[in-house]
Amino acid sequence: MSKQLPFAITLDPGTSLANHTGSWRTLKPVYLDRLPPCNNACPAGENIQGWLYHAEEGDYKKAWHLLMDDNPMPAVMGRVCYHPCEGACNRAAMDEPVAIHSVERFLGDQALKNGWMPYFDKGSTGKRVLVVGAGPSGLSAAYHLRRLGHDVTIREAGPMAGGMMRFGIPKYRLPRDVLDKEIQRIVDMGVEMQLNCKVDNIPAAFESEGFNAVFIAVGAHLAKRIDIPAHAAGKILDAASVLRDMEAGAEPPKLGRRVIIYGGGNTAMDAARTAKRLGVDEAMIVYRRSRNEMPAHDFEATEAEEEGVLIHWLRTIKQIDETTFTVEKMEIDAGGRPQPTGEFETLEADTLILALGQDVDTSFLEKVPGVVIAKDGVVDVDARMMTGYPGLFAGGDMVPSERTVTVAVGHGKKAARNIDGWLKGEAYEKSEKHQLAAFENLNTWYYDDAPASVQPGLDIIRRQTSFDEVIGDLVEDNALFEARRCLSCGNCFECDNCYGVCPDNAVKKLGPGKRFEFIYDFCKGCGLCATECPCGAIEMVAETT
Amino acid sequence: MAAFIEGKHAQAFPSFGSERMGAPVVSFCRIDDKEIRLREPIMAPDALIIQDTTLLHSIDVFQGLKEDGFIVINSARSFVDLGIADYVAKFPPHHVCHIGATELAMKHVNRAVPNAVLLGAFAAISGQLHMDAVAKAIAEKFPGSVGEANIAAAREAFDMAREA
Amino acid sequence: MLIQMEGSEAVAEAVALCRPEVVCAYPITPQTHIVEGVGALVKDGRLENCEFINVESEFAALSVAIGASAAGARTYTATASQGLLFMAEAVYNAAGLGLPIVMTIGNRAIGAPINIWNDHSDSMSMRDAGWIQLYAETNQEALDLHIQAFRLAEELSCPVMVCMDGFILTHAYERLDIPSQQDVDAFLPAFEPVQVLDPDDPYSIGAMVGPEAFTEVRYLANDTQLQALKLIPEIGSVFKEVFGRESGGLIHEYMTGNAETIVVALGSVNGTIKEVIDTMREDGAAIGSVSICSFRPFPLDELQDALKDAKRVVVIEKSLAPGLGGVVASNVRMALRGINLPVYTVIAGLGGRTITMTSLQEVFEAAGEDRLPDLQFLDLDHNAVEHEIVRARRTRRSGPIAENILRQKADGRNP
Amino acid sequence: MTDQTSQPVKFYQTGTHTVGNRLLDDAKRTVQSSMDRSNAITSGHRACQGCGEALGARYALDAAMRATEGQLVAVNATGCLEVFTTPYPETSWQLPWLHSLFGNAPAVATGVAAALRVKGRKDVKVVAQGGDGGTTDIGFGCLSGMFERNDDVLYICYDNEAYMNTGVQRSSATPPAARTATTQAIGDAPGNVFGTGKNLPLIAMAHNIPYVATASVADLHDLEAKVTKAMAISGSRYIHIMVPCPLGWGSASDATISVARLAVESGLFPLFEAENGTLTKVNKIRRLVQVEGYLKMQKRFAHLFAKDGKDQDSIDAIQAMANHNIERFGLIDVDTTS
Repeated sequence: MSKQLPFAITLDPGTSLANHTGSWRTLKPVYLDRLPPCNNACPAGENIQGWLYHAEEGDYKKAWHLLMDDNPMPAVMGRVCYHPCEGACNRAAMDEPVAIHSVERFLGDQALKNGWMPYFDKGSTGKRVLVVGAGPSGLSAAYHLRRLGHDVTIREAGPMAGGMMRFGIPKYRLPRDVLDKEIQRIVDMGVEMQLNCKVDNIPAAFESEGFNAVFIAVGAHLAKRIDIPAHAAGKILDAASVLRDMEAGAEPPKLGRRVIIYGGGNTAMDAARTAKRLGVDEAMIVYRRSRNEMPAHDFEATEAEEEGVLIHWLRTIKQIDETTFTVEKMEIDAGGRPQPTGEFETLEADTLILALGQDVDTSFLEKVPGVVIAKDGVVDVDARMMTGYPGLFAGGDMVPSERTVTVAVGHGKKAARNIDGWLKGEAYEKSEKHQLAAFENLNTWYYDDAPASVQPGLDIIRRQTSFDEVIGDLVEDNALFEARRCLSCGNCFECDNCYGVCPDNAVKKLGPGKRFEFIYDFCKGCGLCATECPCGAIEMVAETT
Repeated sequence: MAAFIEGKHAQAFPSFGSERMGAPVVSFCRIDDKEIRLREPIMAPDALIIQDTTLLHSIDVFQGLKEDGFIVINSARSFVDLGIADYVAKFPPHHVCHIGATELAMKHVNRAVPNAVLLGAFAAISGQLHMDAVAKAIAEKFPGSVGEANIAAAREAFDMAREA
Repeated sequence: MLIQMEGSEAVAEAVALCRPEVVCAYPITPQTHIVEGVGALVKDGRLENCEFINVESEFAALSVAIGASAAGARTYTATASQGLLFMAEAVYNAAGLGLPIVMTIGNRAIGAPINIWNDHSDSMSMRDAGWIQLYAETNQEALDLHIQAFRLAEELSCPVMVCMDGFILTHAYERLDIPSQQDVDAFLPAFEPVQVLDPDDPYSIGAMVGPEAFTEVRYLANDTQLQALKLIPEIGSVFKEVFGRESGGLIHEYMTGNAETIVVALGSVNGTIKEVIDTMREDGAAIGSVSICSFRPFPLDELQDALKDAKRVVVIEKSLAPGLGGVVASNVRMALRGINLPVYTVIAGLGGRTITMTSLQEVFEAAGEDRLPDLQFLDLDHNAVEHEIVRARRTRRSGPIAENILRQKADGRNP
Repeated sequence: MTDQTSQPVKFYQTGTHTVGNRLLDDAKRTVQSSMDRSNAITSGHRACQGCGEALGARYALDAAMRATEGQLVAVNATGCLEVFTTPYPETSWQLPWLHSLFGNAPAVATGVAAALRVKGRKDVKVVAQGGDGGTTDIGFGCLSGMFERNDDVLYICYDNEAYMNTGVQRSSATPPAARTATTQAIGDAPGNVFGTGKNLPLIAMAHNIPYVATASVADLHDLEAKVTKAMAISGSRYIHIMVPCPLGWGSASDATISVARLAVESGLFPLFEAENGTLTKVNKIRRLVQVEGYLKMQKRFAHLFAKDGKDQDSIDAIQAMANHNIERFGLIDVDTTS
């Protein structure tokens, strides 16, 4: 107090800081990170909200590196993943989900364009791991194991790496140069890739070759067959082979003028669209259920139809006579199963392509002690993804799970972490999941309404007649726009709302990237910060008395 | 002010009121050679200046006036016409005068402001003030042409009153 | 410089010589000529560097003054009567905040009945607001007190009211000595506020003070007044050094040596009282008078010294504390605590009632013979009040007293 | 790497609704988001939990401090803001601050401004502030005088629609049907009367002063923009800020901003600007809501939703007030394509 100032009526500035109003509080705000629904839904365990956060700032490199912590092939993933993340996205309740896959693809392409390499320690732990199969799961496992410092060898029975990414997914969905580059980047990290190298003897890999662990991910390549009465069958092919021949065959398969594809999964869609591109006049899909029940993603059916594929819903093929196919109309019963109606019609086609699913070839595991084959032909693994044979891990399509590239990549990561733990003689402890950030946790007032940016599509004619990529690139502006549509559910994105709305100035701003902290000396516990937090990253908890 | 200019003490004050323009008012003035401490209104004046003859018949304007006092009345009419010839006769002859001050003011100043004119007449009959002091006071109070016109009017009144 | 001038105008000149920086004006008779005068001086450029603000009420006038003073400006305003009451809240506030505002009161009665003429009811109502109250006996003193008031206010960080009788002084033309700017500048240093609103040194003025410190704040307000008791005579003597005349101080004594009867009064009535005393002294009466210049702080000791040897005290005062009697008289009795002297209260001059030498002489003579009641109303029309008292007792709906008395008095004149 | 300052992409994640936006250029962020905001009212003040006035006053004064580079003096009417910030021996103010009386803040501010002018401190600006009681009722005369003289003061009214400091009594800013301590929710016409109202911003406009605006704690960007604009103008300026009072309104302490938002989004509290007496800008309603949602958040209107029957007439009458505002100020674009 300046001595000459009038007593009591005149006070020095800011002296109320001596009055700690925090004692008024019965509820206390705490910052927390909730699990964003996209992250929760990602089979590869990506921290989507996390990398979008960096992408929002235009720091694509940082975003890509964070993405690479979980997924070694963003450019591929952005193209082929069926993005369950977007199905879970809270933004859907406001307008449309964030087009996460587009941004992921953009980031992946940026990395390829600029030659970014993931961070990893080039040193070695001295442990050697054999990865059997160069599909998404195997490549993912190899990548993660290499980052963990282990020496990795991949043995692939086929002539090219990529597995189903190459042999099951058409070029128009995944250009091969993109695939090749992302695989090459893994190889460039020091992973040894041995092609045309089939592994028959697992125990020998441990015992005679000295591998410390083995991860098998050979996929499911045996096409399922079905018996159809045929007087004189025409040409019958399986979809997996057709798609494989597109890659590895000497020339494209000959399909004739009219083709029926039998099945309702994504492979059926791929086969039909491939057939269309190969020049058939008519590509027809016959599927025994309706659109609602089909396993294919809706957009695949939509794009197929846009390209001229004719889909016969609720039909089963009852008989084949040369080029005449007798089909029976079906209807869906109360239990959701197709039931015959006794009504028939006929279709004309030169070729039938079966797209009824694939089985795993487990023959090479039959003599490995402890390995158990489940009744649907897949390999049993424990929570660590280890088979009954110590040190032998398995993943991808050959273990029980959904068969997608993303799931496979996730298996690779999970297996790699568990293998690492196993090699170190300690169990890998998965960090506990945060509570889910639900839509109700958000204060959506603060977000602007904006539609999903639509990826520029190639025009429909080009799509039909070439294998150019169907979905165009996002230009940077669009990618940024899309990234910024992210609500950052459950995770502070430093919007300063808590800092701003506190009537008691009881929030300390720590600076860019450092978030905030509460000054509990002054916080009266009104809860404004929590209510006005757009993303639900503040929770009010009762004070203990 | 004229008295002040002559080095005397003077005290002038109105009979205070919330009067509007044109309403009858009374003002007082004391002139002395020493400081004037007294603050009571003047109840027994030595001199009386009547600005408006209509008051002659509504109130006793002459109340308290000393027997050898002075009277100046703003009127061109004679004391007889005014009906106060008998009363005025009681005073020494040179102590009373009537003068058409408003008319004089109209002539010189072109406004019905008889005050300066009456002051000129008062100076003439009372001998209390010199006309030069009156003129100087008027000039100070009303600088410029207004003052000059008033001074001319007062001088004419002074001359008229002295001759009367 | 000697000049014949109206009191209000002279005060305006004096205020202007003090170089006020903010002056707020709101019209109320009889102070209006003062702010008109200051306004004209600002307008014609004679008073430079001054903001003259026409406000919408007395409450606003003093409020503007509060803001201006708190921001470090030498600030002046003037008011009277109802205006003072309308700003009452701000009057206390200015003192509470320790803001050295100088305000002229052109003393006037308070209604109802509405009355624009002089008495001291207005300033007396604010006697305990924490302001210093100085009462001018003459226009010369009024003029001088304003110059002293700024110095006093600013030295003590306490507002000062200079009270001058409405009309009697404000509207009287008299010979006055207007000091030179040079002398006033020499006497009155530049305003150095103890607290000022300044972004470079920001503090909060006007905090809420609870029971834990309010008594102390009030004690200090009283202490300021006690300091003023010392400072007022000091400033008066410095003033005499610079300007060569006695003005201000706590009290003025007149013929009190060997006086048996001493008359005490505030303001311009002291002039008439002195004339009466001269007359009575000529007749051999042992009478003198004391004019109180500083009513707040009240000069208890000085007054006691002046009065203690008399046989009686007559307080002539222009304010009434209904139910008690005299305001000034009560304070005078306080000065005489422990001394057994009769103090007669004579209420005089209410609402502009003429105080004549004759009436004063009558009461002084009666006092000299100790024939005065404790409380007397000078020149009271006993018939009128008694008539009204009787009538009011008789009739429930007796109507407004003021109008009744006027009617009754008119009837009395023209029966 | 792109240059963030020059890229044209809109900020759809948060728009400009949040306090801060790390993606925005520093100069375009709110004052409140900055680490070096002045905190004109600092911590330790004794406002209730969730006090809208504490928030609104800091918003406004921090913005004014930024606009004047700290060369600011504040004058405060008696009221909650004054009481909770300056109980001896502590003050929360960090700028020169003066409190005189309940009804004289505009006049005191006039005096401060006059003193600063005469002292040659043209760089120092004056803000006067008061609650709705101090502004629309007891201080109204002084305020009108200040306007009429066009004194160089920004007057800010923090309107919480009643005398909260003294225990929630009705003021001329109290809305119809609202329960206060002096308009009890009893009898045939519970709560405040349906009077003709007293719209001080419009009254201020009638003085033709250079700048009049309304603002809300629910829209910080708008509030700061208005204060900043006001500080760049000389003469009398008036900003009327709605600041919900959890105590007086019976709203949850964490609902201060959301209830203020509903007042705006329902049309009950239109946000606009006027210059020299002419309406120049109106904030369009972003997501129109009915008044019922707003009323329901507040216990002062609870009697309108009593168990034994809803007072639909009163609700309709209040809705009509909102509709009138919407029409009068054009709060909704006829063509709402976005």
